[in-house]
Amino acid sequence: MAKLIRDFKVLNNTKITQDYFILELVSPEKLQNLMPGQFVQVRIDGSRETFLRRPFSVHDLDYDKNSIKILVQIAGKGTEKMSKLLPGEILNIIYPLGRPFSEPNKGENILLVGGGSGVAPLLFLAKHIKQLEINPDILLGFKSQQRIIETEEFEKYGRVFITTDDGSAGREGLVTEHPLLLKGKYDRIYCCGPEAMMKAVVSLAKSRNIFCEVSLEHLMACGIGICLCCIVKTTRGNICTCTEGPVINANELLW
Amino acid sequence: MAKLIRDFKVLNNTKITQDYFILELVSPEKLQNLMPGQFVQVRIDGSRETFLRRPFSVHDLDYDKNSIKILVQIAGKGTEKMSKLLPGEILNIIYPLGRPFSEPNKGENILLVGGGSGVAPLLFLAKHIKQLEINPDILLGFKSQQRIIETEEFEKYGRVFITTDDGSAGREGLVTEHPLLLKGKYDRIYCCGPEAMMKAVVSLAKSRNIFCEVSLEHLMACGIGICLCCIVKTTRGNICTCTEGPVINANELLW
Amino acid sequence: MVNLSFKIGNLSFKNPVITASGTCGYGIELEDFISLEKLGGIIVKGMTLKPREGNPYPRMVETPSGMLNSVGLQNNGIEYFEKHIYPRLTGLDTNVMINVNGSTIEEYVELAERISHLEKIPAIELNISCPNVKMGGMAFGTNPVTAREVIKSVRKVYSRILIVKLSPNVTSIEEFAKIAEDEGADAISLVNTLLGMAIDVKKMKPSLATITGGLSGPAIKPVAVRMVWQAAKTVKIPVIGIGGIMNEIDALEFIMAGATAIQVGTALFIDPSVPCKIITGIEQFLVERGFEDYSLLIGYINKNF
Amino acid sequence: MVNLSFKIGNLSFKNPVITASGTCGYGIELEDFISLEKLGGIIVKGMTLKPREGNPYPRMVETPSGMLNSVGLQNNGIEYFEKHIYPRLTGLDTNVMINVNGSTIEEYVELAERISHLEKIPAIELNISCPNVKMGGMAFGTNPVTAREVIKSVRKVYSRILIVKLSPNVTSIEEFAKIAEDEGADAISLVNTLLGMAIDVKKMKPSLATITGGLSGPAIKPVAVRMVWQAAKTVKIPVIGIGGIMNEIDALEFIMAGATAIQVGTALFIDPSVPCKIITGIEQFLVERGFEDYSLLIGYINKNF
Ligand SMILES: Cc1cc2nc3c(=O)[nH]c(=O)nc-3n(C[C@H](O)[C@H](O)[C@H](O)COP(=O)(O)OP(=O)(O)OC[C@H]3O[C@@H](n4cnc5c(N)ncnc54)[C@H](O)[C@@H]3O)c2cc1C
Ligand SMILES: Cc1cc2nc3c(=O)[nH]c(=O)nc-3n(C[C@H](O)[C@H](O)[C@H](O)COP(=O)(O)OP(=O)(O)OC[C@H]3O[C@@H](n4cnc5c(N)ncnc54)[C@H](O)[C@@H]3O)c2cc1C
Ligand SMILES: Cc1cc2nc3c(=O)[nH]c(=O)nc-3n(C[C@H](O)[C@H](O)[C@H](O)COP(=O)(O)O)c2cc1C
Ligand SMILES: Cc1cc2nc3c(=O)[nH]c(=O)nc-3n(C[C@H](O)[C@H](O)[C@H](O)COP(=O)(O)O)c2cc1C
Ligand code: FES
Ligand code: FES
Repeated sequence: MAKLIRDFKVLNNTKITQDYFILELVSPEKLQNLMPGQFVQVRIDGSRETFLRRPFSVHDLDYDKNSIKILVQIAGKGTEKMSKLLPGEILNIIYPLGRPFSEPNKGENILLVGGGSGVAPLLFLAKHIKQLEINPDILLGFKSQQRIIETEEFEKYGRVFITTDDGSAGREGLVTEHPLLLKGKYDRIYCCGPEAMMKAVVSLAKSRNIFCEVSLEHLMACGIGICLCCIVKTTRGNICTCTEGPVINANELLW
Repeated sequence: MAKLIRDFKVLNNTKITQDYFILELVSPEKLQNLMPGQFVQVRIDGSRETFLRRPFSVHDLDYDKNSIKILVQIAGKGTEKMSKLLPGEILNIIYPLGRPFSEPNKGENILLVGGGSGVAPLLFLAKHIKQLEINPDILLGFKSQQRIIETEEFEKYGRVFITTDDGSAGREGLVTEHPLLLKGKYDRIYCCGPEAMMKAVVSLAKSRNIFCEVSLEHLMACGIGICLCCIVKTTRGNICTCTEGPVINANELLW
Repeated sequence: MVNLSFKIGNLSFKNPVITASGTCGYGIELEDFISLEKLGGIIVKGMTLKPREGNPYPRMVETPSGMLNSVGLQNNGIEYFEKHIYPRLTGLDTNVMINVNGSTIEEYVELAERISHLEKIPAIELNISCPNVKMGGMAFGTNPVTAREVIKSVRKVYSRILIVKLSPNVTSIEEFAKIAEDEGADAISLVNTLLGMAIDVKKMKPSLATITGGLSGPAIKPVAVRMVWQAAKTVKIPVIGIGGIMNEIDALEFIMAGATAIQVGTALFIDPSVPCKIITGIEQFLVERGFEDYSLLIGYINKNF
Repeated sequence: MVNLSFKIGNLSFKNPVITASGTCGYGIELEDFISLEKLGGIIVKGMTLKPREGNPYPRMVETPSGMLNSVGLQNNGIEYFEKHIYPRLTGLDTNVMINVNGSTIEEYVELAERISHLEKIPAIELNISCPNVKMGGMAFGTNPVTAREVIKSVRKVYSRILIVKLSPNVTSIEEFAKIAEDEGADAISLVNTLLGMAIDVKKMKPSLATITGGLSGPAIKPVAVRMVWQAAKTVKIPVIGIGGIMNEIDALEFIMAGATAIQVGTALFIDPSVPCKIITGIEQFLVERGFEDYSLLIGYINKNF
């Protein structure tokens, strides 16, 4: 799929918690095909603190409206600015980028595991899996009840299980302590979240011999394979997470 | 007068021509006293192209509303951004800065000469002079009829004479070819505009032995006398136009 | 139509806009965004004899109007290039050049020699200025003795167009420009990145795994323009200007300072289509100002002040 | 309460935040915005024996995340300072220091000697790094022989605190740091501005009357942090970090790299009250992270990696 640079228009900017918002962005033309796990590179103009583009996973999309949604956590200067975008404003985007999650086979048991802004790519993935007539289990970890995001959306596509660090909602503890992960019978686990969480999930999956893919959020300068800054060490050597990821098979990682 | 750094609020942003707009800015507290010829240093946040503040003359003010007006010509990146400011937005300002025009004496004949964005400080000056019960003559030069700005405002305070380069309004030619300047009997001339124009006015005033002050628009980094970048060579040596100007007596200039 | 073409030695370039090494991959990666044949040239990523893994992650951090990188010449080596990449580039109607690196003089020489057999590679850029490798690179390029030695040795085995890429991390850029000219370089290109560093204060540790890295982007432009100006006044061979070029105005700044051509680096990360915009922009400027040949602008400020 | 005080030799500073020479006038100009006594110190603008007119206008141009200046040490000379400024500063409870400049070694020495008689000036900063003067300045500071000579000569006549301000326009900052230490400097400060240049493309001429100027501001921070890190690993005397510090995070970056104190320069043009914000910000960081003394952070990344 050819990569495009396009001026998308902000359709709406929805605050969901103190830290998170969702931008719906409309393509100036027919939206290119996008797969779950792929991302876009957003240009945040005009600041010395946001010189480079910023990568965001596709959270959802609508081919009829030619729009994509990105779920953004306010992490610094760039995301702070994006949080203030108004409907009608322009956001320049390069897309589609990266390799998507691999397709599950019909009839497989699927578990999605997410935490923090890592839930972003999983909604699109859950929706996609549902279209394959699979009801995935979705395990989401948050700090506390106030930090819970998007679970209602996820419920459309599968059974949702929650953990919170403080037990204020769902099960107390980390996702990696959840029985689903420890004992659940799954053919595939797809995971995105903080690196520590992904490492724990990968090690569990490996030990239980379950196919597992994680989506890495490595620092990126270009997003299109020309800077070699976003590498991760794998069994195949250093690979660029922007072109050969962000989705990587657990068995390839040297974690 | 102590210099202050304050967050002013945009009250309104009025486009007057393709290139010019007027910002009315409200002080968060009682507005400090300001005199005609003084200026403010505006901080345009968040861009690598607009790292330093930008200086603008006070165009008008209202002590009741605690507001000032600046008349801005779109000259580059910073002014371009300022042109997009919306009511309610914040603009950080350092003020009051610089030395004002000297006070005329009662009963004197006064001529104001302006061109381009140089008309900005002259409106406040005209208003001030009118309060001294003097009706100044006001000679304003523009490129063409379409470029004429603010003359109706000026008419409140004195007799307005216009020149345009192409003769599409007022008298054809440069202000420095106008009979008012060549033959008019004045005790004082106050001038602000493009450097070439000011040089011509200064040389006329000197040859006719008329008291004359010009307001210089030199490049400034700080605006408060700490960088020594804004100098002009005078009979007193190099002086900072931000602290000992921007208004300079014609006799001091080595033009 | 205005003329944008120029020559280094006997090698013609259709215009003065070249993509910089390490910022355009093998060129192929840009094909979605621009037609490579529109470019004056492409300098593919820093190459070594043997494959190199480069430095550990993290390798980049954003800085005010710029970025630091510590990629460290990750590449698959010359053999991989010959087999898999070269065949895809040979049909291109533009100058594909290779950025040549080594840890020892022998490695530089061996690689240059080998490349001299690749018919469709008309030029190499000798990188004696990489700040991200322990051996070779900047260590060669900031010492006049070793700089001279490596250029001399490569010149002996490489008879096509030799461009020497200089490091800005030196007291006198003139000295190194002169050495390159003396040793028979056909052109010099500058600047490579400035050695810099950043600390993640919140995490209280260096932002890069290697602690220091190379600074690129608009932040370094004033230093790069100055060095190009100094170098161009010192040598008679063409100077290729590099450093923070984001648009045609920046490109023209280098040209007016004395650059015969320019390279676009970090800007590609933000807008991979920018080289074509720069070409069009230069063209427009020439038309507006009534210049028929961009070469009239080379070193313009020296001629007129 | 956390401790922010430190010493250079026997001279105490209440905190590590100092205003940089040439960017804070005589200090007095900042009084509307901050109480000078809150500062660790003030380094008044570059001084010479005789009054200097400096360079012609234009003297500055904005660049990406920075600016170029070519002020060229405009100042009224030591006599004016003694008569008109010194009396206004003597009552201040902070360290007022003078940035010392000369076109010849004799001038440096004579000025330093004369300042040694000003009781309330406890330290001088020897500027061998000004890029904007034809004689002296950077010419001294980028040549190891003359650098050594001028420091040695001044040290002989000046027994109070001697800070040597280094130029970043050198191949090896370590070399110059070592020279300063060897010749008895009590501290070094770095960096002065990077030599840079800009062209006004629309006007097709140099932006500065002197063509080249000194680059300052956030753009140079990564280079400055790297040099401070290198210098601090090389010498035992305190290092004062300078270059693009806009806020407390930037200040802490220098401190973690090895700076004992920092100077705020160009940031003052944008926010003259920023030094006090930096002091408060450092304090808050220490409290949040549970450090009782900021000196625990000096060179933190070296201790922990
Ligand atoms: C493939 C990919 C997909 C991503 N998807 C999402 C998503 O859907 N939603 C979301 O909220 N976040 C996502 N991220 C992370 C997001 O890109 C960063 O949070 C964002 O770039 C921070 O920008 P900032 O200017 O606000 O932060 P900065 O002020 O630049 O830095 C704040 C923090 O963010 C980290 N960061 C900065 N730049 C990047 C970068 N280019 N890549 C990764 N981390 C960075 C920094 O290390 C720092 O810790 C994704 C990252 C990648 C690589
Ligand atoms: C005391 C003083 C009062 C002024 N009053 C007014 C006013 O009332 N209305 C008005 O429209 N303009 C005024 N100016 C000029 C105004 O400051 C500049 O037009 C403005 O700074 C340009 O900013 P920019 O970012 O849009 O332009 P840039 O993109 O930075 O540059 C565009 C052009 O503006 C010039 N310029 C840039 N910065 C400055 C600066 N700091 N000072 C002067 N010129 C600069 C540049 O040389 C260039 O030619 C005044 C200038 C001074 C010194
Ligand atoms: C990520 C990255 C990798 C680079 N790799 C190389 C390289 O392999 N060889 C080389 O000579 N220069 C390399 N450079 C330097 C660039 O070619 C260029 O000289 C420098 O970045 C300055 O130009 P810019 O500011 O336009 O990027 C690299 C720069 C970056 C940012
Ligand atoms: C306008 C200006 C004038 C300066 N004058 C001097 C000077 O007289 N002596 C000196 O040692 N450094 C001088 N400097 C350098 C600063 O003290 C400082 O080293 C440099 O600007 C880098 O710090 P910054 O990025 O915080 O400004 C000057 C800098 C500027 C911007
Ligand atoms: S981000 Fe540049 S190669 Fe991946
Ligand atoms: S603008 Fe800095 S001294 Fe006038």
